[in-house]
Amino acid sequence: MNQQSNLKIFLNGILKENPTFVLVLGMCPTLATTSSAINGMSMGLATTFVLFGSNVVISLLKNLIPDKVRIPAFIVVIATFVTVVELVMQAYVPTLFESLGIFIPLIVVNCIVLGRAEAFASKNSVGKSALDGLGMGLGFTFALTLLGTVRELLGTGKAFGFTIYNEQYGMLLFVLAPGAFIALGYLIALMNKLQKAKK
Amino acid sequence: MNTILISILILGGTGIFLAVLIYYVSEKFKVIEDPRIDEVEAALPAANCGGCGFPGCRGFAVACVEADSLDHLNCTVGGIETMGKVASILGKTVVEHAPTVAVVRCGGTCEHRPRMNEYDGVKHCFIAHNLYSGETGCSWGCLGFGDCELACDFGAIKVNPVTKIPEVDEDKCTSCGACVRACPKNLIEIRKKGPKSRRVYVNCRNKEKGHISRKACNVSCIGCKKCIKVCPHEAITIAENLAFIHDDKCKLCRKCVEACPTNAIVELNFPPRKIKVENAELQHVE
Amino acid sequence: MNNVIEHFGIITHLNADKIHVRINQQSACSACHAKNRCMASSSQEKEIIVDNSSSEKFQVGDAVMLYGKSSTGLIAVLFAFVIPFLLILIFLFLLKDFPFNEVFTALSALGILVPYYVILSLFNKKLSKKLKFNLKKLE
Amino acid sequence: MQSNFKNMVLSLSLIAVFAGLTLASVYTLTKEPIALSKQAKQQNAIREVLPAFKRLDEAEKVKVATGDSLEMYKAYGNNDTFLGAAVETVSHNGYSGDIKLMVGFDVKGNIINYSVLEQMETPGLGTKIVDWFRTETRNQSIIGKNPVKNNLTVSKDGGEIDAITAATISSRAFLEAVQNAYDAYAENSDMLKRDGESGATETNDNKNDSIQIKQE
Amino acid sequence: MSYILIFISAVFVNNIVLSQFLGICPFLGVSKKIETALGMAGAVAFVMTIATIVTFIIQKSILEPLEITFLQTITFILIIAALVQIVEIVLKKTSPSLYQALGVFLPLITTNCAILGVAILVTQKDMNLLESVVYAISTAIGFGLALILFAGIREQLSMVKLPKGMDGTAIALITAGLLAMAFMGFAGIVR
Amino acid sequence: MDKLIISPAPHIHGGDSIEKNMRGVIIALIPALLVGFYFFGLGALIVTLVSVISCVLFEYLIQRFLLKTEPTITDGSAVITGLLLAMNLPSNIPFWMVILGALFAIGVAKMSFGGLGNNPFNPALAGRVFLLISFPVAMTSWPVPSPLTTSYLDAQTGATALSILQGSDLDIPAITDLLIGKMGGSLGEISAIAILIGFIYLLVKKIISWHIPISILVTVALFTGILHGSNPAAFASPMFHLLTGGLLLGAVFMATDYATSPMNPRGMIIYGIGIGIITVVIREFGAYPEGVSFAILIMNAFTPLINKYVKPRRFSK
Amino acid sequence: MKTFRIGGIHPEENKLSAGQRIKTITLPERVVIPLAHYSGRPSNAVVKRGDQVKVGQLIGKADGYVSANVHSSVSGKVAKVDVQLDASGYKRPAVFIDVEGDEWLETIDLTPDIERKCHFSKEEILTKIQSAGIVGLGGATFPAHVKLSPPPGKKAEVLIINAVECEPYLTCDHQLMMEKGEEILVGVTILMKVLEVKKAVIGIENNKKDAVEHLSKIAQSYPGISVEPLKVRYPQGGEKQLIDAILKRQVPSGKIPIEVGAVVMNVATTFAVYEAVQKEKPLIERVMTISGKDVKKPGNYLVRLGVYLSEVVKQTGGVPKGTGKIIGGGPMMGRSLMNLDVPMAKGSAGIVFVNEKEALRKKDKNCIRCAKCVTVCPMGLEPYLLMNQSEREMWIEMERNRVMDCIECGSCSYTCPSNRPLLDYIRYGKSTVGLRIRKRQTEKV
Ligand SMILES: Cc1cc2nc3c(=O)[nH]c(=O)nc-3n(C[C@H](O)[C@H](O)[C@H](O)COP(=O)(O)O)c2cc1C
Ligand SMILES: Cc1cc2nc3c(=O)[nH]c(=O)nc-3n(C[C@H](O)[C@H](O)[C@H](O)COP(=O)(O)O)c2cc1C
Ligand SMILES: Cc1cc2nc3c(=O)[nH]c(=O)nc-3n(C[C@H](O)[C@H](O)[C@H](O)COP(=O)(O)O)c2cc1C
Ligand SMILES: Cc1cc2nc3c(=O)[nH]c(=O)nc-3n(C[C@H](O)[C@H](O)[C@H](O)CO)c2cc1C
Ligand code: SF4
Ligand code: SF4
Ligand code: SF4
Ligand code: SF4
Ligand code: FES
Repeated sequence: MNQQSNLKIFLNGILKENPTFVLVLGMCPTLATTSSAINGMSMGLATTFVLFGSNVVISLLKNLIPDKVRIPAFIVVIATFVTVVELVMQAYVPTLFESLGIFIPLIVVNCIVLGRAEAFASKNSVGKSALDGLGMGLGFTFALTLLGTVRELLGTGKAFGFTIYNEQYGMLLFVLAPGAFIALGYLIALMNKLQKAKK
Repeated sequence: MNTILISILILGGTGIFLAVLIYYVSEKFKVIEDPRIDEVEAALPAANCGGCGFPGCRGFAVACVEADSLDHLNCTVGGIETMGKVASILGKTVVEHAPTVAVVRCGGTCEHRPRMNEYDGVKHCFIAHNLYSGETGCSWGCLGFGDCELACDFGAIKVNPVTKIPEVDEDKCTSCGACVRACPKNLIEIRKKGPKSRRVYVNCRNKEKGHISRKACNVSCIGCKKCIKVCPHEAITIAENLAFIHDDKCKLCRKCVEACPTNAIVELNFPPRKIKVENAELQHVE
Repeated sequence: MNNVIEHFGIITHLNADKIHVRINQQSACSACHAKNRCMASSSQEKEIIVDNSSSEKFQVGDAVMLYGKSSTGLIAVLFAFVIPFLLILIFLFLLKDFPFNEVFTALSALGILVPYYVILSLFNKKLSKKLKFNLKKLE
Repeated sequence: MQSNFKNMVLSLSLIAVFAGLTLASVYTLTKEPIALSKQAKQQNAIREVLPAFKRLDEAEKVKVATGDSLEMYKAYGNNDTFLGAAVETVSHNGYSGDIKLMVGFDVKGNIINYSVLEQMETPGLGTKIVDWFRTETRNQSIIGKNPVKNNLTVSKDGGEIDAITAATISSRAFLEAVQNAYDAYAENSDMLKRDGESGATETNDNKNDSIQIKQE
Repeated sequence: MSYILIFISAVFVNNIVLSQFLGICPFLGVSKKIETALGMAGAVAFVMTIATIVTFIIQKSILEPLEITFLQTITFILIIAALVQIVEIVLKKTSPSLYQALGVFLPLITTNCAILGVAILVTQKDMNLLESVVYAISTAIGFGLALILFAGIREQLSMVKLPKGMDGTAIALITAGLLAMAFMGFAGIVR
Repeated sequence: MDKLIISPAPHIHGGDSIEKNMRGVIIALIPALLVGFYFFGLGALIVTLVSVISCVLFEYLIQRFLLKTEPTITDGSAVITGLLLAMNLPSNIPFWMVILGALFAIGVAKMSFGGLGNNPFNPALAGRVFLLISFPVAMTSWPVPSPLTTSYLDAQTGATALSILQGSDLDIPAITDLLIGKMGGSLGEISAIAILIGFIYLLVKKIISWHIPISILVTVALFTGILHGSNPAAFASPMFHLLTGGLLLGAVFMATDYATSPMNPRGMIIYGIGIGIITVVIREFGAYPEGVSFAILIMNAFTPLINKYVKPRRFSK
Repeated sequence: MKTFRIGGIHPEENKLSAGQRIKTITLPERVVIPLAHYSGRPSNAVVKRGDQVKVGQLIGKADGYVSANVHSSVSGKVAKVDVQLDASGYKRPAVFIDVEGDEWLETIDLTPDIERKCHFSKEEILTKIQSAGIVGLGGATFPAHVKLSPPPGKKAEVLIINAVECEPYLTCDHQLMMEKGEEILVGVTILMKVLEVKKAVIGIENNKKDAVEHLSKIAQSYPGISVEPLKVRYPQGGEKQLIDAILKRQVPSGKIPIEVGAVVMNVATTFAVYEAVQKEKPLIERVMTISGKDVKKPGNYLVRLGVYLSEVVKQTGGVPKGTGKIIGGGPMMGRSLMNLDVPMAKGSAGIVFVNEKEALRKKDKNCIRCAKCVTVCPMGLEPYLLMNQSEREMWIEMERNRVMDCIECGSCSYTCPSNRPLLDYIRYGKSTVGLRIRKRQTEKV
């Protein structure tokens, strides 16, 4: 990853290396929090914040951390940001916080966050790391929102809470656990196909 | 304020504890190994094809680090470029290995070598070979079911659906030798690529006496020795009714090509010659 | 079934009776296709010491395959993890009816691991006989 | 940076200390809003299930037959007239997880309204408890009903309430929670007390603790 | 809740992978070898138990008394990270041959997500110590069950030609979905 | 003489084919289907037709346009999936739900894996469970049997024998009714006799072996026998369990599906025992009145493991 | 009725030539006698171009113990010793002889009398069998003398005569039993003497009721010999299956029958033993079946070795119209021939003509996992799995799944409703795994 244009870094995360569809990272929150579009989007945004923040801080600190304690140091930074998100959400959007439940603290172990810290932020300048974090985060948000929308639409006939068709036609399965797997499976297959078609 | 102090103390304590722990672990669990192995491995193409004669790229990397010189080591996939990188990591020098390429030595296309029966088993060279000699009268020639194609990780060798003979894509071939091992008829040879990819070779493996092989295929080598006579560089030998051109001696003068009565010797990538038309045709086939 | 596990390794040291083989232990996610992007797929190098008893001649730098029965692996898991955690469980159930402070109970449950591992270390010789690996040179 | 002992300890502990500092500050900053929002949620629920009131008693803990301690909030209007009470109740027999409700009763023990605080029922099925039992169609509403006078069980069990279609379990659990709430209320409300001072009550009788709630 | 119910719930009804969505990465990534899956389950059970006990102690004796529960996430994750290392050291010190055999047999244990998840869930659900431990163990068994079933199906699928584009993660997810659907049949056994 | 054909031995083939086997199953399903048509009338007919047509159509469309492979609808497996899906549905279910179920069965459970033989889970059951979870209301209101009725969506609904287990006070139906099929339920599962006729046909034609169905039925009988013996008030009798719900239909036609069941007799018996136990557990202790579908799907997941560890009887040890 | 316990199929029997008396094929102008047409090392030619030979004269000498002598089947002049393409299209050494008259070696007893008494010692008999070049005529063509000398420490208890002929179409053994019953039983007594066993069982499938009756009648006067009718089931003729059917003993994996105290000999081999010992006649001819649905006169013929199959076919009515495939041997185990220009060999039990309609295989489809192949496999293997593993070159797994036990009976391919080429792939795996095992063994030594 030598000299990449800033725009490219940013777009990279959204499209070419989309964390969900292409890299298949952080599956747990992806599956767990996408029972509706709003939930998915909120989770995505929370992760984006953490990604952005930790990427910036880590790239600032990259020269101060000895190699061997790299990972724990990163974890501390990330966990800090996660806790900040946790507290802020608890204070200002308590209902949302409850519906995302345990998955907010679990952002800590989301492979994307640590993975980007390790693979990108610890090697690049602050600006680039910020862009990368933002891009990856938005890519994740995009994926989660999409998955959430699909599941909500198929499951309850709504999108972002707006009724698209009568709820009685909704396939409950898609709001439940199996539907999460299946919907994501097909989205990934679709992305595979699109990617191949492009090539 | 109290909360802040406690938090700092707790987290700071944990931090120190972790640092000490990790220090201890890294000292205790240290694995003594030449770090250059990793570097070399990173420089290799990671094809794990075995073309170098070692099990996987890692094995090759170890061998490179251990060896006194790189003279007998060559990554066929990466070629001189990769070996140069390896050499610079290790502070050794590389000898340039002449680039090689896979060559299929069978010219028995459908038109030159009619099919005499129809194979109805699994379309797999090895399986057919174990059963019998093949669909044509030549028991030495290509079966055309593409075990070589299957074996090639680089998509460099493909059976031409019309001629039913595999063709090698010189640009893709890394001369890893997988196809050589896969072919039950032993038709494929790793041969010097030659300057500008020019090569002259005997396009046949039939060791039958001339009249028999001629009957089976009209571009077979019949062991008539005419090529030996015309070769000014003594590059050709004949054993068991079959000529072989040694690529270390051949100077690509192409005299043998003209001399061969059955067109069993082919030339590749030479500019077209005006006089002999049949040969030009043959080139298309290849 | 008599299944075999294989692990690729490279010889780093050897003497008359021991061979040191370096292996690369991959994380559970290593089969995942995104492994090089994901932190969880970290790998760790380990050194395995095998008896130099085979008739084959080895050299430093040889690529070798470590063979063991997968039952060996399962036995190892049993001794290293399953038995101690059963111990903890039994211990906790025994302490259940005593009105101890929970934190104290928890600490003592962890404490029971100390004698266990001490005992385990006494059986080292026996175990090492049970948990044997063979080496085979590649090609 | 080099990984020697000093460096490692120093950098990691510094980062940790810094993290501690940040977190503690954020915590102090958000402490108030978090507490407020928690309280607001409860207050909203209470307000939803009770008529406009002037003053609310501090929570009284009441043990019911199921072994749970329910919290009851007595409400008073002008002149400290007793208006009724909101009871935070729970059932452990939901389809998945507990169902927590706030149920409001008037002086006579009639149900004024209810609000679902917490539930993990299946979306589209069990989650219908949120509105089902206050919707005035067929026999499904419990509003205005009195657990003593009305048999508040699902019709399948011989009661007079229609269960949610295909979610009988959730419905049963819901009604059980309502019944619990009523029991707690009945146990501890002077108006409804039927047979004297029996029962294990842990009434918090320190009236001074009552807090004033602003009316909208 | 009785311990048996916790067990059944965690293994079948609320299986950690199939309905709680934790530990999906190793679930999707783990090798096709069934024995390895079995070994993983054992190792995860142990680490999960220990982690739950340790975090339980931390929670009850430090975080709660000092009213700094907001440090839960950060302390738990650090503790868990350290724990895995400590287990390794102990094993290597006490029984080098065991340590070796495990190294060859098992992949590294990095189910952070599930282990942290369980530790946090246990405090959220306000379980007591024994309940927490039973829950941790049952969760690990549920994890192992899902892993082993999945390893078997994957091994079988590796023998067939899947449609293009479906292979890899896509089909793994769909299979997991169908598996999760089948497991919904256990719903309601524990109420 | 033209070119001779060369191939490895054997040079002859027994002439068995996928089509033959599938045709056999379809024939074996006819009695149960006819009973369904008789008791549930027009609704049953509509549901069956819609299900079969959409299964076949989806298979065709997916192969033709998505997978771009040669359609194999003529092999009859999609027809069976359609039939079995329909037979597991109440006859008053709206037809669009049937179409969705067929799409799930064929699209998700079968073709995603590459079609016939590759699928790890039984497609028809996957379709049915999908519908059960997605549309629990429609899937659990059963029409009462009224011979040759022409009502479809507005059929009068009642309880199935099994939902009685779950605690209403209706009378337990007579055994004779259970045998001929005069009871509420899915349109294909009601008549024990009709299903048994199909079973015998399949056995005679050697399309299936006895191992799976018999081991399921014996396990259910034993298990419920023990439960019933220990507490007759809380648990129904074995006879009742054997004859009600989809147990027979599942044991004979769905558990025996080639692709998703173990490949040797010992494995089949283990599989059958597993299905039996899970079925009873779900019926007696779970939230669902019927457990066969789930039990079969769950054991489908165990099938690869069974195949791996339970080997056929080898020639000498 | 007895039969083997695992697997098996019942293909259409099509014994069209049953009951056709054995006719003799007249000698052609030239015969080509292959020097290597049995399992074991090829024999070395002991004649050269221009030599005059008589019928029964040794022309190829066994090269070592596991090898067999080859004798001239005609009298005449050796035209050349050269290579000849065998049925698989590869060259094999052979002796080309121009036929001149039909002059037999004087030592051979050509009278039709049956010699019931055997005066020779065990060793003498073995030498005679060995020098007569007798190999198993049941298909494996393994030198008979090797099989008749059990390895040290092993003792045969029972001799089993394989008269099962479970392959469809083939009737040569059946007809031989009907015409040479007495001789065969004498052959059995000779073999019993060699093996020093008291008991011999002749196993015959019950679709040859006449043979069962015929031999049972004769057997009454031979103590220790019994005839066992067997339920018709392919591959009952496989020796492991036959032993299982008759003795209820299963030969362990990778072991030979003597391990369970049995020796299996084919009826035709037994007859050849009789002729070699009692009549001094080496193995120079055998009975073969010419059959097929479109063959006008399916029949059984006595053919000298080395006669081109094309000659045999010419004399028996020619190649039927519309033939798409010619099988040398039976349709389950035989090999398809590229042409008929191959000489008759010791193992040639028949020629079956298949018409174009039935010659081509049907297109294979996905495995539907119906387990029918598992059910029919007589060795208790899982053919579907072996095929999959072979396709993916998973040799270690294949070895673990005992691919080496496969007897290549073809029941699996025959049965598969998806027409999968199971045996094709299993053979591929078996040969590769076999190579690997051998390599390992040589490495160890
Ligand atoms: C996916 C799924 C989720 C369900 N969730 C609930 C639920 O949240 N609450 C409930 O009472 N029943 C739920 N059920 C239905 C129960 O399993 C049970 O069938 C029902 O409560 C009793 O049936 P009835 O209400 O029609 O009498 C669910 C069913 C399915 C298939
Ligand atoms: C190397 C080798 C050694 C054999 N040794 C004996 C032997 O000592 N005794 C014996 O009865 N058969 C022996 N056999 C013959 C086989 O057991 C068997 O009869 C022969 O391969 C043909 O059997 P089939 O046609 O059923 O495959 C031997 C075969 C081989 C390949
Ligand atoms: C699948 C299979 C079928 C066989 N069928 C027969 C048969 O029908 N008749 C027969 O004599 N030998 C048959 N054999 C060969 C026998 O296994 C065995 O080689 C033979 O009976 C030994 O006698 P021989 O050495 O005299 O030939 C068959 C072998 C196999 C593998
Ligand atoms: C005996 C037998 C039973 C079958 N049972 C089912 C079934 O329960 N569900 C189904 O979708 N297809 C069934 N089929 C059809 C077919 O095997 C099925 O669609 C495959 O699972 C698709 O791969 C059956 C076929 C046979 C021969
Ligand atoms: S053509 Fe042959 S030598 Fe060349 S890359 Fe392919 S397999 Fe290797
Ligand atoms: S070159 Fe060899 S491997 Fe390739 S198709 Fe021809 S015979 Fe097969
Ligand atoms: S050919 Fe081999 S695998 Fe197939 S049935 Fe016969 S013994 Fe079994
Ligand atoms: S018989 Fe054919 S379709 Fe059936 S399991 Fe065997 S290989 Fe598969
Ligand atoms: S294991 Fe849960 S996100 Fe990776």
